[in-house]
Amino acid sequence: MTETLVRTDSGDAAASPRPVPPRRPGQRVAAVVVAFLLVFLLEGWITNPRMQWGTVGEFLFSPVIMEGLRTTLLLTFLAMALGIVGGVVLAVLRMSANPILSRLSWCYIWLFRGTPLLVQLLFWYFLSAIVPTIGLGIPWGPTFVQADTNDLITQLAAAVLGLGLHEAAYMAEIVRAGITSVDDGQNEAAQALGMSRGQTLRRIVLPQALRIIIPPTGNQAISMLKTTSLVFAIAVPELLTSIQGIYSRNFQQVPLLVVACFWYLVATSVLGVGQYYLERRFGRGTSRHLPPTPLQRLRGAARNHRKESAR
Amino acid sequence: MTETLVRTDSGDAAASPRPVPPRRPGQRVAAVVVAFLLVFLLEGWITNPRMQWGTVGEFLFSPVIMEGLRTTLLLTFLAMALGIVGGVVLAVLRMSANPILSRLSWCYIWLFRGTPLLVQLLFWYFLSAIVPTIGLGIPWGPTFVQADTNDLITQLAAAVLGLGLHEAAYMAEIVRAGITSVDDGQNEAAQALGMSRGQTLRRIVLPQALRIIIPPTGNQAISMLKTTSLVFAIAVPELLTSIQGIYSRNFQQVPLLVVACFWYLVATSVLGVGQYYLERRFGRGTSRHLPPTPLQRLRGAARNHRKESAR
Amino acid sequence: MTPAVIRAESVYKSFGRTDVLKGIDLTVAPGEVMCLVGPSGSGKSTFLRCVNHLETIDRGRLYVRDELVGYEERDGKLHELHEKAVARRRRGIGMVFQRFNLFPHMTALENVIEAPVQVRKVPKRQARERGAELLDRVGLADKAGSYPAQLSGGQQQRVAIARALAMKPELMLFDEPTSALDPELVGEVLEVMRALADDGMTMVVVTHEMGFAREVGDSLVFMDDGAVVETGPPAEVLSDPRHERTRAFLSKVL
Amino acid sequence: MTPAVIRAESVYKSFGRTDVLKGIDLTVAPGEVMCLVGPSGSGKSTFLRCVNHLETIDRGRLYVRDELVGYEERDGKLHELHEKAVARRRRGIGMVFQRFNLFPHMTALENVIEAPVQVRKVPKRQARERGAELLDRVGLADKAGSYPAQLSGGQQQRVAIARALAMKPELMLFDEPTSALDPELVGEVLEVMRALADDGMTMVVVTHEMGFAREVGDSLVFMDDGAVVETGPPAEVLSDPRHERTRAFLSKVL
Amino acid sequence: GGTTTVNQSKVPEQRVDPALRALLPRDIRDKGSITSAVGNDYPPLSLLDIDNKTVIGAEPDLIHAVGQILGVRVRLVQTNFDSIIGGVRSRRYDVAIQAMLDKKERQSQVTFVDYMKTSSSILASGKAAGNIHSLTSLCGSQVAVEQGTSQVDDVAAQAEKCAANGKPELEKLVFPDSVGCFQALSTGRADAFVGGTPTVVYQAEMSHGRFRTAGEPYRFLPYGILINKEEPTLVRAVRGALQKLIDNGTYAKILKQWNIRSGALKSATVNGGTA
Ligand SMILES: Nc1ncnc2c1ncn2[C@@H]1O[C@H](COP(=O)(O)OP(=O)(O)OP(=O)(O)O)[C@@H](O)[C@H]1O
Ligand SMILES: Nc1ncnc2c1ncn2[C@@H]1O[C@H](COP(=O)(O)OP(=O)(O)OP(=O)(O)O)[C@@H](O)[C@H]1O
Ligand SMILES: [Mg+2]
Ligand SMILES: [Mg+2]
Repeated sequence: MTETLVRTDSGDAAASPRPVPPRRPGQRVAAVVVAFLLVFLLEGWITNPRMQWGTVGEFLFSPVIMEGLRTTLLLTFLAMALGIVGGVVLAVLRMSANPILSRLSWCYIWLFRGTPLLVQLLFWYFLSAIVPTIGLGIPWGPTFVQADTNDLITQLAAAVLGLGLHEAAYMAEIVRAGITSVDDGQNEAAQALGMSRGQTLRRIVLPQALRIIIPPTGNQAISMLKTTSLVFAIAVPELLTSIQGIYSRNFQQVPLLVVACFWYLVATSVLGVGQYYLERRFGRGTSRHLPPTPLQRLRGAARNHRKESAR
Repeated sequence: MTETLVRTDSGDAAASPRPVPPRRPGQRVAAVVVAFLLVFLLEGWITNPRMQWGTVGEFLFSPVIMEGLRTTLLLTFLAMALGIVGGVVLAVLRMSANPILSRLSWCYIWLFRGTPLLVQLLFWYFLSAIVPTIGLGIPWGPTFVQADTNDLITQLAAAVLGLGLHEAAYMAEIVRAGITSVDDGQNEAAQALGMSRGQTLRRIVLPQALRIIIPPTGNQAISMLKTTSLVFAIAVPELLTSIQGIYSRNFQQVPLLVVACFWYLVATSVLGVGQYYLERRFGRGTSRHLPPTPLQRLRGAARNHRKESAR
Repeated sequence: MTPAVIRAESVYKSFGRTDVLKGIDLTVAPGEVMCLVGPSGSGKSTFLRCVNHLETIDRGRLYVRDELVGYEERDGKLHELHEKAVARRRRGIGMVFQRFNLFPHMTALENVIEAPVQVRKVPKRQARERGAELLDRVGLADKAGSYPAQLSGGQQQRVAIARALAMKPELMLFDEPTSALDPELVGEVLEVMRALADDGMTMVVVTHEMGFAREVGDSLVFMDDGAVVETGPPAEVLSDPRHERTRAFLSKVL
Repeated sequence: MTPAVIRAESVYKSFGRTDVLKGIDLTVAPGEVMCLVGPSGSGKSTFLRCVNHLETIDRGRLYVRDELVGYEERDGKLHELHEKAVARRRRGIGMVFQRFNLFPHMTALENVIEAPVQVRKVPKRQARERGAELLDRVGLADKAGSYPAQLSGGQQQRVAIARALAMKPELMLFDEPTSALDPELVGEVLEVMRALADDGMTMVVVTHEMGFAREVGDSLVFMDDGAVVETGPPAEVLSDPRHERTRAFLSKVL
Repeated sequence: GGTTTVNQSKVPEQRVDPALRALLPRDIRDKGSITSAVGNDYPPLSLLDIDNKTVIGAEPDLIHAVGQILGVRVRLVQTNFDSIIGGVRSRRYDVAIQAMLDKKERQSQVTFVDYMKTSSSILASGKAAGNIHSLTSLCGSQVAVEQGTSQVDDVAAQAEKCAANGKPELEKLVFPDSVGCFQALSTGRADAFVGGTPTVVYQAEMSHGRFRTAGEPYRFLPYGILINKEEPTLVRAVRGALQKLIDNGTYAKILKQWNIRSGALKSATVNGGTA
C-alpha cells in the first residue's frame, strides 16, 4: 500500500520545475490605474500656480518657523515624557489591590480624559485667577511658604503641565492594556523567585508590556506633535501657530501651510523610524530571528542586485 | 516519613480561625490625607465666587449650547464611523500580500497621520480653490459629468471627510495591532476548513481582534469628541466653539468653560459605559465566566447588604 | 484499482535556507490509516500542511484524489491556483491541529456549523441539526452551548474533530492531536479517532502514541530530517525496525 | 529529629464557591522526594502554590521549615505577612512551572542571574560565574546567550530549573515539569531532576511520569478532589493501590 | 450649513441701485444673495447678540446695507481667521468683513474695499496704568496682542527697540483671540494689551475701571472688505454701494449707533492701504 512511486514522465525530482505563481491581472490593472491617478494628482498639485512654491522655499527655513518647530519638539518631548511616566504610575495605581488608590486613579483618568485640553491649559495658565498665591501649609490653618502662582507656573510650565497631565490619562489606558497583556505566569515566576512587586514590574512585566505599549504610544506622540498647537491658547507660539501668525499678516495661506505639512511630516517620519527601532529592540526574544532593519534590507537588496547583474 | 499530623493545640481544622489580612497603616494614612485634600480642593472650588455658579446654571441647557452639543456628537459619530471603516480597510490593505496595495496604505497612513488636521480640514473645505469643479472623465481627456466642488462638498461633508479620513490613519494602526494579536492558528484553522480570506477575516479574525481594538478605539473616540472643535476652522460651530463664542461676548469665561467640561464629561462617561459593555460582549469566550456588569454588581451589593443587616 | 487519496512524488520544501522536506514519496489508499512518526523537526507537520496547501511546495508533485494540490498543470508547468480554487479543494480535507485552534468566540456548536454555513451555504437549521449529531458522535451532546474556554483539553480536541467532520471530508489529517492533552484525557480523543477509522475514513495521523499506531494504523511511516526512512505495517516497524535511526527514536519514545 | 521541610495541617482553600483543598495534611522531610499525583482538578497545583504563598490559604496551618507560610501567629490569630517578608521566605523555595515561564526578553543566562542580582544583591560578575556553572550543570553551557524562543521545550525547562537553583533553595517544587514537552524531550529534564534528587535536594514533584516516581520518589501521594487519598512508597502504591479511586486513575495513566 | 442669521437692525432701509446691481457677477444675481464671512468676537465691530447666535455690530450693519443697495440678501457666516482667505479665494464666501487691515503685503492675495480707518491703542491694567503712556514705555512689561493683528508687528518692533536701547525686556504674548488677552490682563499675566482703538475703548468702558486706555491712539490704517482678486466688477459694485452709504448719511448713522467716534472715511477706496 505504501510503496514508493516515482513518476517517470516528470523526470528527476530536483530538476522538476518550480511552480509558477498565479497571475493576478486584476492587481496589475489596479496598480497601473493607481499609479496613473497618483501621477495625475501630483502633476496637478505641483504645477498648480496657487501653490506658490517660491514662497514655500522662502519660508521653509525662516527663523520664526525654526523657533516654532523647536518649541513644538520641546513641548512634545516634555509632555510625552510627563505623560508616559504619569501613565505608568496611573496604570499601576489603577491595577493596585488598594481600592482607594485604584479609585483615585480612575477619577483622574475620567476627569482628565473627559475635559477639553483647552480648559486644562487655561486652568494651569490662569490658575492665579482662582488661586492667586500657592502656599505650603495646613489646610484651614497657617501657611508657611507662599509664592505668586504666576511666578511659580511659568508659561512653559503651564503648557507642559496641561499637555502632560492630559496625556497621562490616555497613556494610563494604553499602559494598562500593555500590562494586562503580559502572561500572568511571568508575574508568578518572578514572585516565586522572591522578587518584590516593584522589581517584578520594573524588570519583568514592563519590558514585555512595552511591545504592546509602543505602537499606540507612537500614535499618541504623533498626535501630540500636532496637539501642541493648542498651547497657543496660552500664548505659547509653536510651529503651526507661528505659521498662522505669518499668513495672517501676508495672507499667503497655502504655501505656508505646505511648509507646516513639510515639517510635521519630517517630524512624524523621524518618530516613525524611532518607533521602528524601539519595537525591534523590545521585540527581542519574541521570535527566533529579528527582522532586518531597513538599512540591512537595503544592503541585502544591493547585494542581490549585484549578483543578478553579474550573471 | 509521610505520616499525617494534626496539631492538637490548633483544635479542629474547620474551626481554626481564618487568617487576618495585614494592616497597612501607610495606606490608611495616605487615604485619609488624599480624602482631606480632595475635600479641601473641592470646598475651595465650589465656594470660589469666581466660579459664578449662577451663570453655569443659566447656560447649561441654553439652546445654542444644546445645538453645539448635537453637532459635536453628530460629527464624532460620523467621523468615527468613517475612521473605523477606513481603518479596517487600510489595515487589511497594509497587511495584504500585494506590495502595491500595502505600500499605498502605508503612504496614506504616513500622509494623513503626518499632516495637521487643520490643513486637512481646510483642504477639503477649500478644495474648490484647487479643483473648482469635480468631474468624472478620462484624465487629460474629456469629462462626462461635472459639478461645482463647493456644492458637492458641503460644510458638513468637509468636516466629516477631514476628521474621518484623518482618524482612519490612526485607526489603521490600531486595527493592525489587533489583527496581529490574533493567534495565527485561527487563520490556519479557518483556511483548512475551506473558508476564503474574506470570510476568515470577517468571521474569525476581526471578532477576536476587537477585544484588543476596542480600548484604544475608546481613547480615540473620546479624543475625537474634543478634536471636533477644530472644525470651527471651516466655520462649523460645535460645542466648544459655541461656548467660546459666548464668552468672547460676555467675558464670563470660567463659568462657561465649566459648562463645556460638564457636557464633555457626560459624553465621555456615556462612551465609557458603552465601551465597557462592548468589551464585555467581545470578551465572550476568553474567560470561563463573564465579569458582572456594574448593574449586576450593584444588585449583588444590595443583596449582601440586606443579608448583613439582617443579622 | 481506485485512485490513491494522497500521492506525493519527490516533494521538496524549504524555508529560506533550511530544507525541511527533501523528496517525500508516499501513497495513501482510500480507507487507509497512515501513522507518521519521527523526531521533532523532521518535517511531519510541514508535510501535512503541504497536503492541505497551507504551505506551498517547491518541487515535485502532490496529488489528492488525482488532483494537484494548490496547482494546475499547464504546458508542463505548475501554476499556483487562485485562492478560491484552493479553498474549494481544501473542503474535502479535514485537519485537526495539535493546539485545537477552536474559535474562542464561538460556542462548540457554532464552531462546528461555521464552515458548513459560510462555505457550503448549508441552511442554518439543517447545519445545526447535523452539528448536534456530530457533537453527539464525539460524546459532547451536552456541551453544544459551551465556549472552548469552558471545556477541558480533551473536549476541545473532540469539538475540533467534529468541526472538521462537518465539512464531510474524505480525508482527515491529524497533527499530534493528543500531545497537548493531559495523559488522562488522551484516551477520549483516541477513542473518537478509532471510531472514525472503523467507519472507513482515510486518515493521516502524526502521533507519538505508539499503542494507537499499532492497533489502528494500517501503515506506519518513519520520517527523519525531511525524508521517509522506513515504512511498513505498524506492528512490523515497531517491533523490528530495520533502520538504526528508527530504532534509536523508538527506544526513547516507547 | 530534624524539623520537616513542609508541614501541612488541615489546609483548606476555596475559590469563590469551589472548595479546592479540603483539609490537606502532609509532611515532607529534608532530602525527601515526594511525588504528587492525581486527576486534573484535584488541587495538586493549588497545594504547591499555597506552599509558595502564591495563593493564600483559608484555614489550617502550613509550615515551611517550621515557619508559617505567609503568616505570622500572634494572639492565636494568623496575620498575613507584608509583601517584603513573604518575598524573603519565598527565596528559600524554588518553583518550576509546567509552562516554564522563562522571561522571554532575557537570554538564558540573564534569566538565571536576574533573581540573585536583584533580590540577593549578588555582584553581577559573581552571579554570571555561578549562572554559567548552573547552566553547565543542566547541560546548557553553550546556550547561555540564547533567548527562550530559540530553545526547545526541554532546554527551556532546564533553564527554568537552573533559574530556580540560582537562589540556592532548600526546597524545590515542580508542577508537571515535563507535561508540556514532546515525549522525546521529557528524558533530558527528568535526568536533571534525578541528579538533583541524588544531590539530596528536598523536592515535591507533581507529575504523570510514573516511571520517574517509582525510581526517584521517596513517597507518592495520591490526591483526589482536594484531599489526600493514599500515601506511601511509590513502588507500593503503584503496584498495589489500596483505594478504588487510585486504582482507576492509575489504570488510565499507566 | 453654517450660522446664517438675519439681522434686525435699526439702520434705515436702502433702495436698490440698478446700475450698481448690474455690476454684480451673474451667479450672484441668479442666487439673489451674497455670502459674507464675519467675525463674532470683536465688539463693537462684530459680536454675538443676546441669543448667542446672531452676529451684530457695525460690520454686519454695513454689509447688510451694502446688500440692500445691490438688491441681494446677505448670508452671514461666522468664521475664524483660518478659513477667511481660503474662503474668499475658493468662493465659499463672496466677501468677508472682519476687521482686516488693508495692508500692502496682503493686496497681492485679495482686493480690499476700505470701509473705515482704525488706529491702535494701548489698554493697561489698573496696576500698570501709571507707568504706561506710549509704545516706548512698554519696555519691561508683558504685552498681550491678538494673533493676526498689525499690533503684533508693532509690539515686536518695539521689543527689538527695547533690546537695542538696553532697556528691560518687553515680553510679547500672542493670544488666539481677544478673550485670552483680556483674561491675561485681568489675571496679571499681562500688563497691557495693544489693539484696535474701538475694542480698547469698549473694553475700558466695560471693565469698570479695572483697565484703562493709556496714551493716545496711533497709526491710522483702513479696514477693508475682502473680495476675490478675480472679481473686479464685484469690487466696483461693493465700492459703489459703500460710497452711496457714505453719501446718503447711513454710514455715519451706523458708526454713531455703535459708538465709533473716529475713523470715518470721506470716500470708499480700493486697496487704499499704503503701509
Ligand atoms: N514557517 C517556518 N519558517 C521557518 N522554518 C520553519 C517554519 N515552519 C517549520 N520550520 C522548520 O522546519 C522544520 C520542520 O518543522 P516541522 O514542524 O515540520 O517538524 P515536525 O516534524 O512537525 O516536528 P514537531 O514534532 O516538533 O512538530 C523545523 O526545523 C522548523 O524549525
Ligand atoms: N484562580 C482560580 N480561580 C478559580 N478556580 C480555580 C483557580 N485556580 C484553580 N481553580 C480550580 O481549582 C481546581 C483545582 O485546580 P488545580 O490547578 O489545583 O488542579 P490540578 O490538580 O493541578 O489539575 P491539573 O492536573 O489540571 O493541573 C480546579 O477545579 C480549578 O478549576
Ligand atoms: Mg509538528
Ligand atoms: Mg496543575
